[in-house]
Amino acid sequence: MDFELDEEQQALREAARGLLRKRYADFETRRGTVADAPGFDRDTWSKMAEMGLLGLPFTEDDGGMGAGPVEVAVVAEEIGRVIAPEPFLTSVVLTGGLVAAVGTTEQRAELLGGLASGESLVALAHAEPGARWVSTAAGVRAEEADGGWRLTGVKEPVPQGAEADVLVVSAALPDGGTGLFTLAGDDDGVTRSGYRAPDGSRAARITFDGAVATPLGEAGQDQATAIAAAHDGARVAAAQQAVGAMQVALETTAGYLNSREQFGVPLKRFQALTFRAADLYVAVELARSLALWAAMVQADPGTSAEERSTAAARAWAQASKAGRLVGQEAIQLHGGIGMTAEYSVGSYTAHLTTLDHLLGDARHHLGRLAASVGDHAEVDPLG
Amino acid sequence: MDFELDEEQQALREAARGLLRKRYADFETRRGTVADAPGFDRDTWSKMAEMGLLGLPFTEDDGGMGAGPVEVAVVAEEIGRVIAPEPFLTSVVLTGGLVAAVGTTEQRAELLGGLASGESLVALAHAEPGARWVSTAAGVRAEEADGGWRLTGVKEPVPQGAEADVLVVSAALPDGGTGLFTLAGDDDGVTRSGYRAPDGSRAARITFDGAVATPLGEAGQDQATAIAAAHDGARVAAAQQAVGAMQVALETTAGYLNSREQFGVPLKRFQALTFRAADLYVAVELARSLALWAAMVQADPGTSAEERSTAAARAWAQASKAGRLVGQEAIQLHGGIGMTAEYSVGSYTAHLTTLDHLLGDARHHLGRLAASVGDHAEVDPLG
Amino acid sequence: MRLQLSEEDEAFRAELRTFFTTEVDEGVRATVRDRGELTKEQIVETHRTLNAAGLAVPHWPVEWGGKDWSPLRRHLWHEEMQRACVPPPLAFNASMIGPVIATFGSQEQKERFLPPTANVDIFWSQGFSEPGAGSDLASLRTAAVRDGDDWIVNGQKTWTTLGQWGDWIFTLVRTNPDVKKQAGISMLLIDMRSPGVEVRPIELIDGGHEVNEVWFTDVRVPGENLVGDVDSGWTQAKFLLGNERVGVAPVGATKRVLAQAKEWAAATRSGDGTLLDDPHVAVRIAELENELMALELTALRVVANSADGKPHPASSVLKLRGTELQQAVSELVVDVAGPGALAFGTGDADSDLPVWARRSTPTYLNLRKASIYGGSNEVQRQIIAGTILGL
Amino acid sequence: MRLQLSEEDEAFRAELRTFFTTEVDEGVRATVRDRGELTKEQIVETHRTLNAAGLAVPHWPVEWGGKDWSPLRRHLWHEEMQRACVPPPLAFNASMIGPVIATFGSQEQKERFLPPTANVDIFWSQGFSEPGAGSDLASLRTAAVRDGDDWIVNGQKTWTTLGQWGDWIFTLVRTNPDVKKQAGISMLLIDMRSPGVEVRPIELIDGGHEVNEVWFTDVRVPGENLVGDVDSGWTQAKFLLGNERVGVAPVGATKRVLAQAKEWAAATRSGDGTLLDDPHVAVRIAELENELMALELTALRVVANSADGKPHPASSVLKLRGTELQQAVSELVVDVAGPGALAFGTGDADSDLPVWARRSTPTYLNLRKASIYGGSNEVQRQIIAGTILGL
Repeated sequence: MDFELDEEQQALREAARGLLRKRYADFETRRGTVADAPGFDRDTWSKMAEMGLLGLPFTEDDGGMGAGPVEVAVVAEEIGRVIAPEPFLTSVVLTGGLVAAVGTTEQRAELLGGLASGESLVALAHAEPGARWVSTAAGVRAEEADGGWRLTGVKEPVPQGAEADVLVVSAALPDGGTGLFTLAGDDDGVTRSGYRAPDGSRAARITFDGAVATPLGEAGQDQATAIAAAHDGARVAAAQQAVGAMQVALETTAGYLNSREQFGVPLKRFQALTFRAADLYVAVELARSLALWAAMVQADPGTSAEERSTAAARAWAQASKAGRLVGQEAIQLHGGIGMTAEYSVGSYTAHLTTLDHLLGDARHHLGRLAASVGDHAEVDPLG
Repeated sequence: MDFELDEEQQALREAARGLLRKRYADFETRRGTVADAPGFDRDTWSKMAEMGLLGLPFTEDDGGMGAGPVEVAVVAEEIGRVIAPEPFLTSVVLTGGLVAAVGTTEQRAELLGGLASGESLVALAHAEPGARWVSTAAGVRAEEADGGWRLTGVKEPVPQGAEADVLVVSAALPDGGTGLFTLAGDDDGVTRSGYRAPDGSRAARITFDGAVATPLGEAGQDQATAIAAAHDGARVAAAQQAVGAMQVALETTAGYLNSREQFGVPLKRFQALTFRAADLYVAVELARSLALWAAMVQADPGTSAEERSTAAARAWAQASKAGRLVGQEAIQLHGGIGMTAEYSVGSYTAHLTTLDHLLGDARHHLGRLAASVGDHAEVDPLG
Repeated sequence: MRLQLSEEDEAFRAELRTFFTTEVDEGVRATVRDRGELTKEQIVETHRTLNAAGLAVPHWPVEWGGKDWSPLRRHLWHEEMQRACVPPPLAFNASMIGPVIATFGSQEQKERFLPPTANVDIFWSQGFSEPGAGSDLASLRTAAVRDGDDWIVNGQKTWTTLGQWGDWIFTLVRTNPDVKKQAGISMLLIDMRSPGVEVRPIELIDGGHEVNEVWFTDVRVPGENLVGDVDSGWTQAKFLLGNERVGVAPVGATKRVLAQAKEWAAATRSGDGTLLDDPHVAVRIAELENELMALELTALRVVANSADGKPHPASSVLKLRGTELQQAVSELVVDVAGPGALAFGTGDADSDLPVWARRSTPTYLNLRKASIYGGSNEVQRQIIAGTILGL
Repeated sequence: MRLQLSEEDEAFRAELRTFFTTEVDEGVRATVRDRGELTKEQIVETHRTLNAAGLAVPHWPVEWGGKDWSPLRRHLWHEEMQRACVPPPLAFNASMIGPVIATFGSQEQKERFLPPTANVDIFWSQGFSEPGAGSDLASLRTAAVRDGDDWIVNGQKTWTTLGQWGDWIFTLVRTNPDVKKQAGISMLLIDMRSPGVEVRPIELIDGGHEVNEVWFTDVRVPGENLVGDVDSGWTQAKFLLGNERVGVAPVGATKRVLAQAKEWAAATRSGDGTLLDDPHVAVRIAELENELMALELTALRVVANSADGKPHPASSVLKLRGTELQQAVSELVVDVAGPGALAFGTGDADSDLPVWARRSTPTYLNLRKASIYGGSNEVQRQIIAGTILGL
């Protein structure tokens, strides 16, 4: 049992932190970046590609760096610290993770290669209006026609959907099950309507009107399990990203309490405020512990698919709950300034809120865990 | 809409307060009183009878005062303020209420007359090991034999069960349904084992071994609805009793913070403590509002049985939740002294905990309310 | 104690209910129902509809349009408005400066200002808060210096809600820097078209523009625009803020949103049924309903007992708990929206997600302000601990 | 980062698990499992069983019976004990005065006291807290005045846990009233059979007698019983209290009780199924399990990073959150017991309710102390805010 990063991982952290801090140390830069589509900085994205971050979890054969969930978590935490709007989580971890899991050799080389080099943005069009964090598709249907496949229906919200070069789309298969398909974002029969998500990142409604698409991996295969696993992988990274954001929101709040006065008294003399800051610290540390552990579970070749899935639910449930608390309290402890778009802390809250609803909130995942609570006596993190 | 007590009700409050304060103003008196069986003061019980409190809700024909739920609530609050151990809630409100609802004219005259005069203590033997606040009986069964009825099985915990002169017992009827029976506490076939409840009041296991009993009201009748209604009536009184206890626990806590020092600073300078006291005040006021309202609903002849039941669940759920918060925080805000039996506040916590599990906790009753949450749009206390 | 409304109050309520649901523009009410943003015109027109029926300023002196209602009737009026999705009369006019002028103003000021204030012929803004002062209002630094009969004002106000639409602004200014901070403050009414007044928008985290900074640079204000005596402004401010707290628990609106949330949950698939069938969602709603009912009854206790003019000690509970529940219900709505809560800034973009889901996150983020503005919940706890518990 | 234990640590854990579940008296373990009260004999005998196997004082210097384990191994030892329902070695001896004497005591004191302390041939009590001082330990007033080579002690201590069984008591006494309060304190070891020592029971709200007042009236204490230098007692106290916080999160025991609570819920009828089928109960348990796991992992992070002797900043979380969760689980158990929680003081009375249900309320009430004693949770928040967040 060891929670320390090795030297390579520490170097990765320093490199990612350096790149992201250089870009976003001035919060006004982030605010400007998310003001207009695509909601992130293409130059920073390219530099992330150069640093190998966009291919981090993929095999070298697929054009990646061959790193694992712990390295992904390291980068995610740095993303969270500056709430960088670059779509590392949704494009690289979630969509890339799914392609790596089910794509053919050629598809992996092409899609992951393009993603890793920063040349091609991929997005997963999976969520459907009215559906709640399920791993199946119903609103978009796939039909075989003329020896190929056509997709019809609506996906929404699709993170970075309007900007993506390549879409990975889940769709109900004619004989049941949920298949995965890929097509270009500007293909015929694809209509995209993009907008701003709460944290300034972008999402979209995408309408498919008989759009021609290529099966990802083996045609006709039910990929619901792979979709669920990819989301669980994203949850572990998201938990670490949330921890990074919470950590800085807490530091910002502590700094504010330390430097400001009210009624002629430094805010840090108001014990009712400092005790709440202490409770935030507790929440962040507990979330951090589960997030680190879940990354280790994902990285350990000896764990089962079910263990990895449960670990993801655990880590994300804790991060979701902590993120809500930290997001709400960080604003309240600041007062009015925390409500403004100009000051950073409210945007951290907005980002934590966005993550929460992207991947299912704490209540959703605790419900998942509750279903199996009778199957074990104690929970032992050491196995 | 009017929340004010009329002059008679105010006089009742003053009288009850005077009597109870005289007895229990010195907390050591209460501590001594609950140290041994029967856990309350027979002399105070007699004085309550003289004042008419023990017959308060019963008709004059039944030997009572003909008052209603609001008057009962007034007395219950005073009981709660000094956490008087006299079994007003369980004997008068709960057991007496049930007898008043289903007893024959003769039974009402006898049982309620004896209760009102203080000569005869009645107890309701309804709870059964393993059952959770249900209105039916299963563990004690009634059988007809020799033109009479015999009871067999175990009731536990029975409040004041070992001390009661008369027991009202619920039992499964041969043809289904739950009947009510009455017999003397020292009848043949009745074995009682009494002990102390958390607040110093008394409870008991009662074993019935073919004990001869008389049907309360019409023989063979399913009385589950009446049992539920009597418990709901007790919940409304208990809510007000809890409010009285919470109010004094809060005042005691505020007084402690006001008078003590730590690290050379008055405790009331620690904002983290005073803000928590403020939150307790909020909780108590909200619980008080619902408790008063529920008493009015019970007292209003225009309300339906279902409305009265829902009102009881609402009032008690709120009081239960508030009682837990106030009980826990009152000790914590005191520190070590709050843990001792010699100092009052911890006994208030013990009493609130006892009430909570006597009548079903907040979670139980919120579950009840949740089942019908889709049946209405808004909840309107004004009807 | 009596549960029911009197017959007269019952009839009063029914009359209001009819008025609000038939006489107020349906488009305005639909916007409120969908949690949309009202335009200036919608706010003004609704206010004028109410004023024409004598329902905009019932709590003012009868002489200036008031109704001399019992506190209970004022409560019913306020609740029924919220229930019917009617935006309440513009607070800056009806609840804030109007009563101040009616109480502290000169006869000239009353005649000049009260009728256009009642009818929003003047759209008032509030100029109290300043940057860095937070809840410590009295530390304000915007200064007014005498120049003949006039005052020259310099300084900066902030958190001026809807200041972009304001015609006039009522301000607290420092007229005497040499005395205890509360003692050197005056209240000035300033025409926002005066030279030297500049309104700058503040973008909030919900992406909206509802608050502003207001800058004063050598703004000349006639002496006749001072309300009450020089250096007596703190008295007017306390009066105004005291009024602000009455009816500050938005119980009616929160109840309405909670009822809507049930409809939305019932229309959302989850597992084999709807989200309303999910026991966790149902209990969460049941608990919120109970808390709201307890708060509403507490509000009724407060109004029932404030007939003699003294505020009931429990009134401080209303702002604190009212905003907590308002926020809790907004959080519930985001959770009901689920993934749909990501559709935040859809604006004119096409979306298949319902409007309420798209408005859920902006509303949730916007309502974080509820526990900060108008006396933060920390200030409310301080009041309860200090005034009621003696701590 | 590495998830698994090393093979050596895995073997170490397995060995301990076997020892605790086979070598410790089953009656003692059953009492702990049923949440009953241990007798003095049970505590002493278990401690001696552990000491005989070298498992009572592993964290002492090797010279005095210590094992030089890694922090991780000490953690595993502590968790496995709790998991197996083995009462840990008597804290007053093993965690408190033993390490103090080993660090600050003279060679004579070490030889005289450490072996009987390790084996509970001396049953130690703690004499730190005083009435009215609360968390402000340094304001203590019990005075020791020199009389030749001896000290004459007068004053009163309180909250002395298990003082009724104590042979000796380690005390903090004021030896210099004329300096800053922390600077005038010394640590004295006092034989409780000395004339003038009186132990008076304090009844707690759970009905039990586990704490005491200890009165000192002209108690004569030989000068050789002073630990360290005169007036250096605050140093020893801080050292002792710092040790107290290590391993203070009773994660293992709380996990065990939670696992038991599931069994009890599964054995309780509710509606058509058992209480464990109730979705609200299941989610509450799932949430507690997750919180406990997060805490356990945090404890592991702390031990993993304290190898160099420096305490990890997150260690202050352990006491705070550990006691909160301990209390939350005890509350869950009372709720599972439901009406059965009324059977409180059954003692020898007949009862058809299971023992765990009858013990549920006393345990719940007793554990209110967990967030008060040993550095209240308010003190812990103060430490986090001050030391970690710089507030």
